[in-house]
Amino acid sequence: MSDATLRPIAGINFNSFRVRAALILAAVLLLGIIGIRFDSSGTLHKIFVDPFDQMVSAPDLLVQTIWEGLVSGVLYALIALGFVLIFKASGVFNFAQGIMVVFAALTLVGLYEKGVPAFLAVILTLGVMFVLAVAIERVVLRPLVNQPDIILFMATFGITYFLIGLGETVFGGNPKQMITDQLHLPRGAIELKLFGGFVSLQKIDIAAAIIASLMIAVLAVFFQYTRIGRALRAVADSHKAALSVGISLNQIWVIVWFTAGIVALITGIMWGARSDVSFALEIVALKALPVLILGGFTSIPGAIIGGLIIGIGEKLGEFYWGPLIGGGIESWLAYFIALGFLLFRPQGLFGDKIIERI
Amino acid sequence: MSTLTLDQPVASAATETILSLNNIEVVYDHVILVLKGVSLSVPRGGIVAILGANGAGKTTTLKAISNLLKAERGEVTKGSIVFAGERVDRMSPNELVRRGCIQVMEGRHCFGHLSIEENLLTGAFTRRDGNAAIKRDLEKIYELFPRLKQRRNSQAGYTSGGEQQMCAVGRAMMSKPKMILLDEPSMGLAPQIVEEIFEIVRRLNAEDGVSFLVAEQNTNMALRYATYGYIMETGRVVMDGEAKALRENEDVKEFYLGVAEGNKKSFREVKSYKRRKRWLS
Amino acid sequence: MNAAVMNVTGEPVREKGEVLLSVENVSLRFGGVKAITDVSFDIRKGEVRAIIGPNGAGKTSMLNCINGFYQPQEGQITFKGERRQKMKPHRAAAAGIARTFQNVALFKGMSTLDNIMTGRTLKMKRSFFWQALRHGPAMAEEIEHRRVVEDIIDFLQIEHIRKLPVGKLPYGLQKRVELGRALAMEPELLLLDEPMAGMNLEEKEDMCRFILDVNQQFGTTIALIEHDMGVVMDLSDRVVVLEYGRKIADGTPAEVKADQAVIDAYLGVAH
Amino acid sequence: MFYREAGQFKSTYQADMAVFPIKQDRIGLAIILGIAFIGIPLVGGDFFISSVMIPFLVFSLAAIGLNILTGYTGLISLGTAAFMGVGAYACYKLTTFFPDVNIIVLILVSGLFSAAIGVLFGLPSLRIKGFYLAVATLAAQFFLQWAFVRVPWLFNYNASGAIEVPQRTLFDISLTGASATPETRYFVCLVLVVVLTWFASNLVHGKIGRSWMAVRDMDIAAELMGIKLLNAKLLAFAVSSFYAGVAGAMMIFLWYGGGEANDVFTIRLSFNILFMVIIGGLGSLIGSFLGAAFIASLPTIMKFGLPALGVPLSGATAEHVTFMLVGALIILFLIVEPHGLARLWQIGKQKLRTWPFPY
Amino acid sequence: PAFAQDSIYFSNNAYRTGPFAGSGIPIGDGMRDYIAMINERDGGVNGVKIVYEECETGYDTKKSIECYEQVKSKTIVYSPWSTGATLAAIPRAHVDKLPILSMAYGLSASADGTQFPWVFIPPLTYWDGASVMVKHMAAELGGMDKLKGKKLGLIHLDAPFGKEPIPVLENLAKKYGFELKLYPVAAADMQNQGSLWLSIRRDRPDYLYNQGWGAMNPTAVKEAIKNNFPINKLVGVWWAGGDDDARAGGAEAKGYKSLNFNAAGQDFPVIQDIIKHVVDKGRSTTPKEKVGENLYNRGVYNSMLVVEGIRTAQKLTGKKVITPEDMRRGLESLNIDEARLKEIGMAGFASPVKISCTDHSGHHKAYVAEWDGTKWTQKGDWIEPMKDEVRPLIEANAKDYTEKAGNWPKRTEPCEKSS
Ligand SMILES: Nc1ncnc2c1ncn2[C@@H]1O[C@H](COP(=O)(O)OP(=O)(O)OP(=O)(O)O)[C@@H](O)[C@H]1O
Ligand SMILES: Nc1ncnc2c1ncn2[C@@H]1O[C@H](COP(=O)(O)OP(=O)(O)OP(=O)(O)O)[C@@H](O)[C@H]1O
Ligand SMILES: [Mg+2]
Ligand SMILES: [Mg+2]
Repeated sequence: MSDATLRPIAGINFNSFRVRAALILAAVLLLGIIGIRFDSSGTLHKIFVDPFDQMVSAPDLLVQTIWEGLVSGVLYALIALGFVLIFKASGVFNFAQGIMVVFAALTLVGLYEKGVPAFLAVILTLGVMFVLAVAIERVVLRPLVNQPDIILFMATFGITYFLIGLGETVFGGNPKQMITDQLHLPRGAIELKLFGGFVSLQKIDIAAAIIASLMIAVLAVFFQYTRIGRALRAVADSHKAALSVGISLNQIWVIVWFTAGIVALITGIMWGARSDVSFALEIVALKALPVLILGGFTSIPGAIIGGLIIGIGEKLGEFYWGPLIGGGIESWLAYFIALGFLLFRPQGLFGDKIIERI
Repeated sequence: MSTLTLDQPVASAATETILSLNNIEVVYDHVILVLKGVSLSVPRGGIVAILGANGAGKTTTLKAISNLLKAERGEVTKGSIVFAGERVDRMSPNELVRRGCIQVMEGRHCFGHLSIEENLLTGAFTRRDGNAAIKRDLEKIYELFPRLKQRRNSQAGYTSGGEQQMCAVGRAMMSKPKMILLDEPSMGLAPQIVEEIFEIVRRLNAEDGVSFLVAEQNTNMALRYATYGYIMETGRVVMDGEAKALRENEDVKEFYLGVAEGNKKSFREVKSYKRRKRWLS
Repeated sequence: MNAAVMNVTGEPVREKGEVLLSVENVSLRFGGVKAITDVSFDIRKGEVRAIIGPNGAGKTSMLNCINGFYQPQEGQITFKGERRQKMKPHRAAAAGIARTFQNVALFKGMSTLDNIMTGRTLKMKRSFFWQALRHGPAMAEEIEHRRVVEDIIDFLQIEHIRKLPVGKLPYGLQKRVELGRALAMEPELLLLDEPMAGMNLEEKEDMCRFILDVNQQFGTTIALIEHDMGVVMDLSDRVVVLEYGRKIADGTPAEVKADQAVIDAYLGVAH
Repeated sequence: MFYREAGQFKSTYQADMAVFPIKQDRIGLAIILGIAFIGIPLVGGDFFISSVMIPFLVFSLAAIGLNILTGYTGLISLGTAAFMGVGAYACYKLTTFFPDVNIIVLILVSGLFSAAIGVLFGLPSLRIKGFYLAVATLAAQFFLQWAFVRVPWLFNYNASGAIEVPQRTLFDISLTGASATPETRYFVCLVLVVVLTWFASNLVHGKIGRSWMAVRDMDIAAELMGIKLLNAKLLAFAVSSFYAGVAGAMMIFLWYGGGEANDVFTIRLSFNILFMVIIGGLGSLIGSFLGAAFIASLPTIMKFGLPALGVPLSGATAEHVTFMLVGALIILFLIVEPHGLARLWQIGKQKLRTWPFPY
Repeated sequence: PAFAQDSIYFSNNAYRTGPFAGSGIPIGDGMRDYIAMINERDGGVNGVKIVYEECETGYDTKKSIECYEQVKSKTIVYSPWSTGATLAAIPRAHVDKLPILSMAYGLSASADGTQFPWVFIPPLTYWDGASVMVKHMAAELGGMDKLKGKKLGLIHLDAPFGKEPIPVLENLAKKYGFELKLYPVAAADMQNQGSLWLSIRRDRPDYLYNQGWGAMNPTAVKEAIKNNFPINKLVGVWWAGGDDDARAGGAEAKGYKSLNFNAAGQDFPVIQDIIKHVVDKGRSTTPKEKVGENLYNRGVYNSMLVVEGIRTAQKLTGKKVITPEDMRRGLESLNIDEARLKEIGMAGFASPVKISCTDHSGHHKAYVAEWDGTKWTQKGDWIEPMKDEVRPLIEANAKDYTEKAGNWPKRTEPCEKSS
């Protein structure tokens, strides 16, 4: 083990992890560039030159890739937002968020299929989500107050299983179509002729981006500046202390889980409009994890920025570099991107600093 | 320290009690019996101290009152708790706070990620008397604890132990309670702050009529400010009496006040550190 | 500098050895908060050195600097003649610095015995292989260290809680277990952060006795933070007083007690 | 009444440090081992052994592995399945490279490969903590799962992408391959699990286990005690992944008997093993077994047991109901005892000890 | 339940739950309803009732292994219904001597009856499918020689199932001079194919072959539309031909194609019989209007193979209640010609099927189905797979498989004289 300390030169502290990492990165880049000079068609060329060539030569594709990344980023962010809400307000890492998205969407579509008019179905679904929030608070959270995070995390797995079983029993397992038109959500695409190619922007995606941004702004303000918002953050810090100052955990939890339910429904509608509604979506929810982690568990703006970084990063990575190693790297790239950021900021980009005091 | 509480006429037995515990039993984890029939009462406007060694069950008693036990897998299996004329042992903690009984927990428990000011404001969560009043009380707290004012925007998690303790006490005061359960308020505080905190206790008691139940190790302080005291040992109350009487009691003097045979002894001179006399066991 | 001064009571100052640890011009900042500003003092072999000061004065931070948990921006700390600005905590432990914590930092899920046994970690050398077998040399080693630990348990009189998980012990006992854990490291310098907070008189007396015994029997040097003036005055050989991160006094208990700056900043009234 | 340690005095530290210091516990253990080695092969049918017992053993081992990491060291991992996969693929490659080496040896050696990969993905754990660390393990999960499909070398360029389990014998008895009887495969699993559990128990009860738990409970204090965090964490990753790897190899070679291996080591499986550890009890080896029994066997037993008992549930409904029930039971158990089945077991013993008095 | 001596037990792995339930449900219903119809209309096969049970797998390999262990001593044939389940069952079945019927899925190499006497993969394998796709492409382009210089993209699930066609397509690409581009879709990204389709936009392939399953298919159809890929150049394998798959694309999905080996629709006597005897009596879980959808009919087709296998076995052995061994013999001698198809009400529903002792698939014809906006229709003729390309590959692979398995049981079962 070398504990030798390096003397600072010109005010740069070489012992800092960040500085070291930055130096290593710089060295790798430098080596890469030198390498390219000596092999103009080899691997290095493919890694460091080709993709950029492509970007320049087909800018419409670049724009489209970025747009795709942006949209999936927004959708990841929406799922992550549900996580953040609950985490921020109860310290519970709610694994069931992904399933709540599916469940909400299924309920909506299921009700519609049973003949309920679309907008009434939305209201009824909200009702269901409220009942769900109350039930979760009653049955799961209340008895588990003040338990370690991991236990609550685990309990949300229980919720996940239960909801999958319930959802499939009630609505059946086959995928359903989202009732996009009935909800007057825009369909179709705007096609922009650009750089000799085209960029197609789905209207539903644009709507998703707008709705997501609005929702995120509202929630961020709510948390930071209101009495309830402050109480929510207090609960996340310590159940025990929150109880002791008279914050009603029960009420708070119903509020947050219901809010998360609303977010889930909106997310479900947006995702459902892109693909269809089935429990296969559950897997996509896992993509929200790196977003969440990258943004910092407790930060609402973090969710959106994390979403964008991951969304755009993974699309660019997959599109331009993926083919070099056989493609399909999208399935893990997001996690590596998040990991890379975390090495520099262990609490995520916007997360509360991890308090280490003794 | 000229006017001590005990010099004032002690509230007569006729004054109504604000809090009473009748023969309560507490079990943790379904198997660990910790309180074995504790009864005590606090008169309205009184300051009552619970004294006792480590592990005697002081904290448990306070938590039983404030209903925080459930969060630790403990439960009151026997007896009743009456606060302001109402049975409260089945109530949720926040209802109790609403009714005016709040606890300052042992070991601070500030909200680490919230700033000091936000911490104080969460204390006012149950209040409904408007922002102006809350603002006023906030200023009052700052006046009582100037140190907190300096650190008002720091995250509580990063403040020093003593600052956190002040924050916890201040936070409880923000709820405008009728009764405060104080668990070891002096722990980790510098001497003059301890003095100040007890002064504040007295002020609140005298000016606003707040009742106090204080669990305290600093017997000296506690008995100086309290009107009445209970001594607990291994889950039972073994002795109680007017604070003044306790102060005079020879056993209490020796084991809790450290004034054997009339004068204070040096810590260096304590030779035997074997367990000495116990009321029970 | 005060080594030769006579105590006010007339009792001669116990002669202490050479400087074990010296802190020179240490400053520590957290963003805008100046926790420590340009503090220097030293600790001599075998003495009980108290650090006192109002809340938030930087006492705990000072200990954190000494054992490497905080890295001061300026200044040097010399321990046993080895000078360094930065040190990793586990290196400090290996060099012979042990400590207890203001907010008890025990390993909550482990029993008292296991907690104290962790103090022996550095001294246990058997390889992974033997550990996996837990027979032969590994067992012998385990037993050897268990003996030492049992002695400590006896010494601190915590036999009855030997097998209990520490998380649910009353606060006072936790502090004692923590002391045991630090002692198990057989440190040369023991840092105690408010070891007597939350104890009643009787327990304080016990704790004082333990500290004095450790100091006298094993010759362990002790740095002590404590708010109970009685304890500080009776136990310590020399006292440093901090306020707002600065040193405002340094001397024998009697000198410090009489110091007007100290009275103003900390004691409030002369005790 | 019958369960008392009264009168059982330990005269040596060695006796006091035994894992089962109480006589009744030792007798209980002997009985359980007796049932496992003799009773079950005699009484259990093929279906019971191959679809209940073998999976139970495999999952128990994986759960022990994860428990070492999560329960003892406090590092959450969502990548157990991937590390199991490393073990399985490593074992497959080893059988092709060393066809003559005994399969049991190869299964154990493949754990080492898994350990190495585990260490690699454990590196970030020094800087990243808590749920944040989950992302590192998720990276492992998805990356490795990708590699299992994309690196054809791993499955010997088979067109089907599947692992085929060759037949391997010991003393002319087939241990693997389709002709190995469920009983033999069960015995091999049982022996491996018993031995490895014994090792794990030794580790967690000694110095290494203590430093893991110290890191878990209060890493800062642990560091100040002289424990090197990185070493302790990486060791935990290594040991944990070793167990996972062996479990993975066992899973494919002794239970599945080959097939499409990459859809086995999915995130679902990782989660399931995490369930086992938490339901069973974090930081408890016995808990790992109880958790595995609960999570792995309950659905199977419900699915095939209920119809046998005459509860008329058709396939799909039974599946849905199983899902709901498992979910509900997870929550119920957590509420009854957040510290898992192992603690429930302990409290039961405690009550037995003080019986007939309630406290 | 106890089985009467005069019934035959058949257990089918179903997946009415899990991420693939959308496809599993119509298939399961088709299978169940056909058997129910046979029992109802004919009183069973030659008077022997078939006891049909489902074992739910949720498309999960672990559960399907459990199912195998559970039913292996009871069922006359194992119907795995997933490639993973098939692969896991193959070695066991050769020890337990239980025939496996993996209809147009599973291990392509298992078409070699000399190495895999217990596995049946009629009417054709994925490799045949891929060759049909190439022929279809050539036909549209105007001849095999026109393939040169063209680009064929393969979108596939990134799992053994999805990768199956790759070796054959690679061979054919070499032979006919077209370029093969691979577009793998990770199981986790089935509904998230954005960047994949961008690559497709970049590469501009002339045709796309979609070896997809489950939620991957509707997403692919939608993405194709979104990215202006000509939808009539997108051809799915037969498992990508669900009605819901195509419906997801809305009106613009018109022209989407899929290979097929069974007809869709209700205009067949067999389907009418099912409606009459099962659906109308309220014994089906499929609503009447969904009867006849493509995947439903495929379930019917699979059950038909089982029933015809039983019938053949009864004929061969003269027994009424048959054993798995008899079933293997029956399947090995299976010969459903046009006349027989007509008899069972399936004229035009499928092409004739003949299985032999060595050829356990038959490499039968498939056709290209086209989505007309509301239903699947047949487009063009039935196409013969390139058996001479596929067969050598199968035999080589089969050998390879059994060699690697070490100690693979040599085929001892005699071939029927009739076949
Ligand atoms: N959550 C718990 N589970 C089990 N036992 C507990 C729990 N909390 C406290 N105890 C036990 O209850 C007894 C009384 O503890 P309590 O904290 O009430 O004592 P205390 O008088 O406040 O002591 P201290 O002065 O140290 O704060 C102790 O023996 C303790 O071990
Ligand atoms: N990690 C940290 N980040 C930010 N500020 C800190 C940190 N650690 C300490 N401080 C600040 O430094 C100052 C000194 O803190 P320290 O804990 O050393 O005080 P102390 O003298 O031990 O007080 P007490 O007697 O109350 O324990 C405090 O104002 C505290 O808020
Ligand atoms: Mg207490
Ligand atoms: Mg301090």
